[in-house]
Amino acid sequence: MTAIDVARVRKDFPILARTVRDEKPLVYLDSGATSQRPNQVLEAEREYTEQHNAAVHRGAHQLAEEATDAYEDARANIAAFVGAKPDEVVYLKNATEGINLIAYAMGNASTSGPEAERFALGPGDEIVVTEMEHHANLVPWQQLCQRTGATLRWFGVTGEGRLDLSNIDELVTERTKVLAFTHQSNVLGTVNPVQTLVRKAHEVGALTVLDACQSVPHGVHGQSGVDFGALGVDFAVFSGHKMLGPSGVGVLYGRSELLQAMPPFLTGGSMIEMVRMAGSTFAPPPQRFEAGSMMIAQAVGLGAAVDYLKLLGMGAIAEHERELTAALLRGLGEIPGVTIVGPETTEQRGAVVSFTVDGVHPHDVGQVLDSYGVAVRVGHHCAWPLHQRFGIPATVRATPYLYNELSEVDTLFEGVRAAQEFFKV
Amino acid sequence: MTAIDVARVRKDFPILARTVRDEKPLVYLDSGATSQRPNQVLEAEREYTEQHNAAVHRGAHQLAEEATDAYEDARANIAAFVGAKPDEVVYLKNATEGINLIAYAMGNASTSGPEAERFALGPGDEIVVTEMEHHANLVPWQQLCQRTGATLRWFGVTGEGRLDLSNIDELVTERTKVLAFTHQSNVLGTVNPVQTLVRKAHEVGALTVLDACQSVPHGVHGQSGVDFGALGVDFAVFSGHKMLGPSGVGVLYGRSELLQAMPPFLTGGSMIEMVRMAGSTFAPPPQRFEAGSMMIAQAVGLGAAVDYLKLLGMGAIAEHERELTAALLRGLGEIPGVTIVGPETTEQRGAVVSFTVDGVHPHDVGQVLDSYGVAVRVGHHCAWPLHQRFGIPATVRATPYLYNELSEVDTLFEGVRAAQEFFKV
Amino acid sequence: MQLDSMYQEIILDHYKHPHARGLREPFDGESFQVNPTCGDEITLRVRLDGEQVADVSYDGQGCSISQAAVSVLTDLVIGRPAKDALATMDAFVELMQGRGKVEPDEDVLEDAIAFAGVAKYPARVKCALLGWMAFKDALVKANAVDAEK
Amino acid sequence: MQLDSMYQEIILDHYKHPHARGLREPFDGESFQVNPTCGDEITLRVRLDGEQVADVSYDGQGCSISQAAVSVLTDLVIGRPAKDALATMDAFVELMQGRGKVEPDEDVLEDAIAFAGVAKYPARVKCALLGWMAFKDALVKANAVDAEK
Ligand SMILES: Cc1ncc(COP(=O)(O)O)c(C=O)c1O
Ligand SMILES: Cc1ncc(COP(=O)(O)O)c(C=O)c1O
Repeated sequence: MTAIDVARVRKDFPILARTVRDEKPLVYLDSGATSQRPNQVLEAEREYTEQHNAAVHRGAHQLAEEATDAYEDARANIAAFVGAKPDEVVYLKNATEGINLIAYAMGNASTSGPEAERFALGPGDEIVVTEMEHHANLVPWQQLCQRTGATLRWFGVTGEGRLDLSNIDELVTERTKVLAFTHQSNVLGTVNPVQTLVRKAHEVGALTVLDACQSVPHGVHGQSGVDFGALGVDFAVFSGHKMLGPSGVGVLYGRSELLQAMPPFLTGGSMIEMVRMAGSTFAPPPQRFEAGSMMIAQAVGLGAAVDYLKLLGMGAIAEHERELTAALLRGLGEIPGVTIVGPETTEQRGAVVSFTVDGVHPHDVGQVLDSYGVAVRVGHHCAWPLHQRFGIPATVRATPYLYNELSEVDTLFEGVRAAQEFFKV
Repeated sequence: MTAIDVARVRKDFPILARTVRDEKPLVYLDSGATSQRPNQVLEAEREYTEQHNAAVHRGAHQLAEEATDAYEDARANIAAFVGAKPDEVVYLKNATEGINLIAYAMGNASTSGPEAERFALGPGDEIVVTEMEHHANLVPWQQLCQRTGATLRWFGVTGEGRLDLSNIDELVTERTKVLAFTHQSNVLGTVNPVQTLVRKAHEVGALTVLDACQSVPHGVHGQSGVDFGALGVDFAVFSGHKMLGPSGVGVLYGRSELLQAMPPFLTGGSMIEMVRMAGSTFAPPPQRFEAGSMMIAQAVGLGAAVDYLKLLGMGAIAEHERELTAALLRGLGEIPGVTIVGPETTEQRGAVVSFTVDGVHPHDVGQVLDSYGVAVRVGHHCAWPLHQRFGIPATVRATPYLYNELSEVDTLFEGVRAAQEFFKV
Repeated sequence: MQLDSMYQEIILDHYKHPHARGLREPFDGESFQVNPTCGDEITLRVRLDGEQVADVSYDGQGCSISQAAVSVLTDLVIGRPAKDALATMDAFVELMQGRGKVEPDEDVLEDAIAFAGVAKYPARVKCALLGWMAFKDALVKANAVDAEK
Repeated sequence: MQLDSMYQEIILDHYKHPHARGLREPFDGESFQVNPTCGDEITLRVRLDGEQVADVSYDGQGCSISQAAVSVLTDLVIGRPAKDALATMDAFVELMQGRGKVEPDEDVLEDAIAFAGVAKYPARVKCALLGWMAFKDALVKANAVDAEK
């Protein structure tokens, strides 16, 4: 049996007691888009706001001290959770901002003095991504290429939904400045071979950027949680709202030595060392990358989310998700006309199951599921090129999480069958 | 008497019932840094999170619909509050991001095709700011100049703390591409002559950027609230956390026609029109400027904050603040050795009162005040060049808001006198 | 059951048996539209005969709502003056954005009144409007109407 | 009263009557440090005599804590081997970052134990350390110690 007491866990999430559409119990299978938040997270935010709220790193009064402590304690907690040092963790509004931060900082490097030059790029330089990236880890690099004249290249995806590494030696070369890839695909569920890619990147002196949005919240089966230090990546990003935390907070991880040398991105208050009308100098990281008043309550909430995840245990969460994934793959596989897009076993694969139903458009499947109380996502899930690779405009995506019961996936199956009946296929 | 029932208002703010340092009642006079939040805002966030939380503009299920409605209804509400149309309002993490957005989008304009060219700038072009700007409205422009070769120029400040407009015709010329200035100084309290500056900018074809962080939350005395449409500015920014809203949410206002033409800044999910590996096109505003999962709960909270402000009435708030400011100016003026930095009357001036105490460093004044339960800010308040202009490293700053009692400023005076005694000056 | 209020028989009929489908030549204006959230797309062509919409032809992929809507569109506009077609579009847009609170006028909208139920599902409104957006844009490209109107 | 725990008499004495203040020549290393939150700044010079810190001279502006701390610093390091001075600095940094929970060693820190109360106010810790940061940096510039140490 699963190591998680799901019935008890569900009591912590008020929204899961809700009904939708004609009093149907909510079956929330859209945690890959955004997770729900437990009372513990809401309480931490509220307690902060009602008792300690103040500007951080600025005031000398008691509230300011308390607020600063809450903000920095959360940082230390989050950092430890992902195998990082506190000053390697930068708060962001979301993971998307983190990729943009790296891309813009690299763009700024060419006008930021000699120390920053190692980040600069221009014509002849290459950035390598993959065909399975979320738009967040693709469009910022396209734009950086457009601004600098560098060239974008990418790994293809196999029919099974794995990264096609066959041409890795042609793709990742001395010209490669950045290798950016997702830890786990938000459509296929595929877990990518981080070690292989990091080794290759470091061979050619390229920086690695890991999109950890779909791995940090879930852990990776067989490992307990994601450890950036151990993975050896240079940068990584993830979002709080996908891991039980509040909306409006994300994290950039960067190896100390790199953050030290990297020019700033957003500029303004709190990230400076000295400001004169004629020019400014900047604070050390992580402050250098945190311009303006930050999402303090949300950072505190994310710290509480990390506590919650740690209490359940990332190993137990990954195992629970593996069971749910296995049930999804099995159950959907048994419905004639359903095609799973992505690996069909739980091997190196997380709890993201996308599929199509012959003769019924994903939007219509989603609508029928909605009428059964089942919340899934339909569309290209911000991975449009990947869908093009498979020659389809859209998929239906079920993404269970630690609070989902095995019985809930049965409701999904029921809904899919009902859609087939309704549309007479 | 004041039009605000302060005793009743205070009941809505749990933190104001707190004590600090040896059971002293909290006297919170640091709202210029960040305001406190009423229960109504906390409740709105909580209700959203416990009942409707989902990804917006993406899902087809009921929660996603409800979340999208909550998010967009808040936008419409906030827009109306500042005299804007909903699609002229872009959500941000803070005001600082908003200035950076404009600066980076202008930087991107030179590689974004013909429609964007009007925003592009380079050597020979000029950006004009003022010496009283917050770092948020200064450093991003310094950096844009560094990246593009444009030149930064600035208005000086008079001894009384007003903008020195004597050389406006030399400063704002055909070379000026942007005129960026604060509506109300966060140190001096000075309210700047928006009309004069906007007229001049438009004469020469420059874009105007208004830093409204210290005006939108308070209104401007004699006017009811801030109306960007009526002011005729091209862009404006403000932050939720300074106007009773949650941390982690801010707003960029941009005239429709400009946002339509402006290239994107942050890129990723939800801001695209079409994505291919080879390149992408972008959604219309405001979506074009909202990349990734946004701070939904905080946007909803900000909507509730706007409701709260509207209920009290911006006219009443401005009048209450004027009384508090008058009391501060009078009371501090009566203490020998205290020098007010900024205008000494409430004429064209808001509720920000900064001062120095002869012989006692602002940090030490702040510490003594803290021991009286009085929370003020000490330092340069992210307006370092302004402090240099006055030849001082730092000031003590008291910033009352709608929940402050007149009696609270007396505690401040008591604390200032105690500091003088303690340091024997 | 709620589903039936969205998926009226008329909609399912048009979806299964779309009218006027396929891209035809000659044409005066063509538009390609895409729904950025779900990837649905449509290419739609308009052929004019003076003020009249002589033909509307289209191809694309999409859900039942978007496919049925464009099929109904062809019924409503082919053989009608462009000006009238746009007036019909206005009525349809009003219905779709009405959150289920706008009473449709069957004289104007004919089969399209079946979409009244869709208006209650904001996420699907874009689907129903995709073809109409393409139609209007194609008219603009054919110089039959002003972009601003 | 709480204030007294931060502002010990010793601190106020050093603040009112700072030791070794002023910038003197010659010197082997100079450092300029600034506290970005409050704008306080210090310029500090070190003159060496072999391994010994022969003189420390300084100028700047700052609050009572930062001014008193650098005054105490000069008492603690002038005439001592640079190595010992840095060991004293380590003890002082440990005390200041200890949140009031580190027991100061009077034999090492002498007058500087008066700052134990400041350690309870995290916002003021930077003030107390500003002079020491400048001292260490000046030693580095004078090539007396490694930057990494
Ligand atoms: C005048 C002014 N501009 C800009 C800002 C920056 O706002 P934020 O820190 O919320 O980005 C502030 C507040 O810190 C301010 O007072
Ligand atoms: C793999 C992946 N990368 C990036 C993102 C973007 O995260 P956010 O929208 O929180 O910035 C997401 C989620 O939307 C994702 O699943």
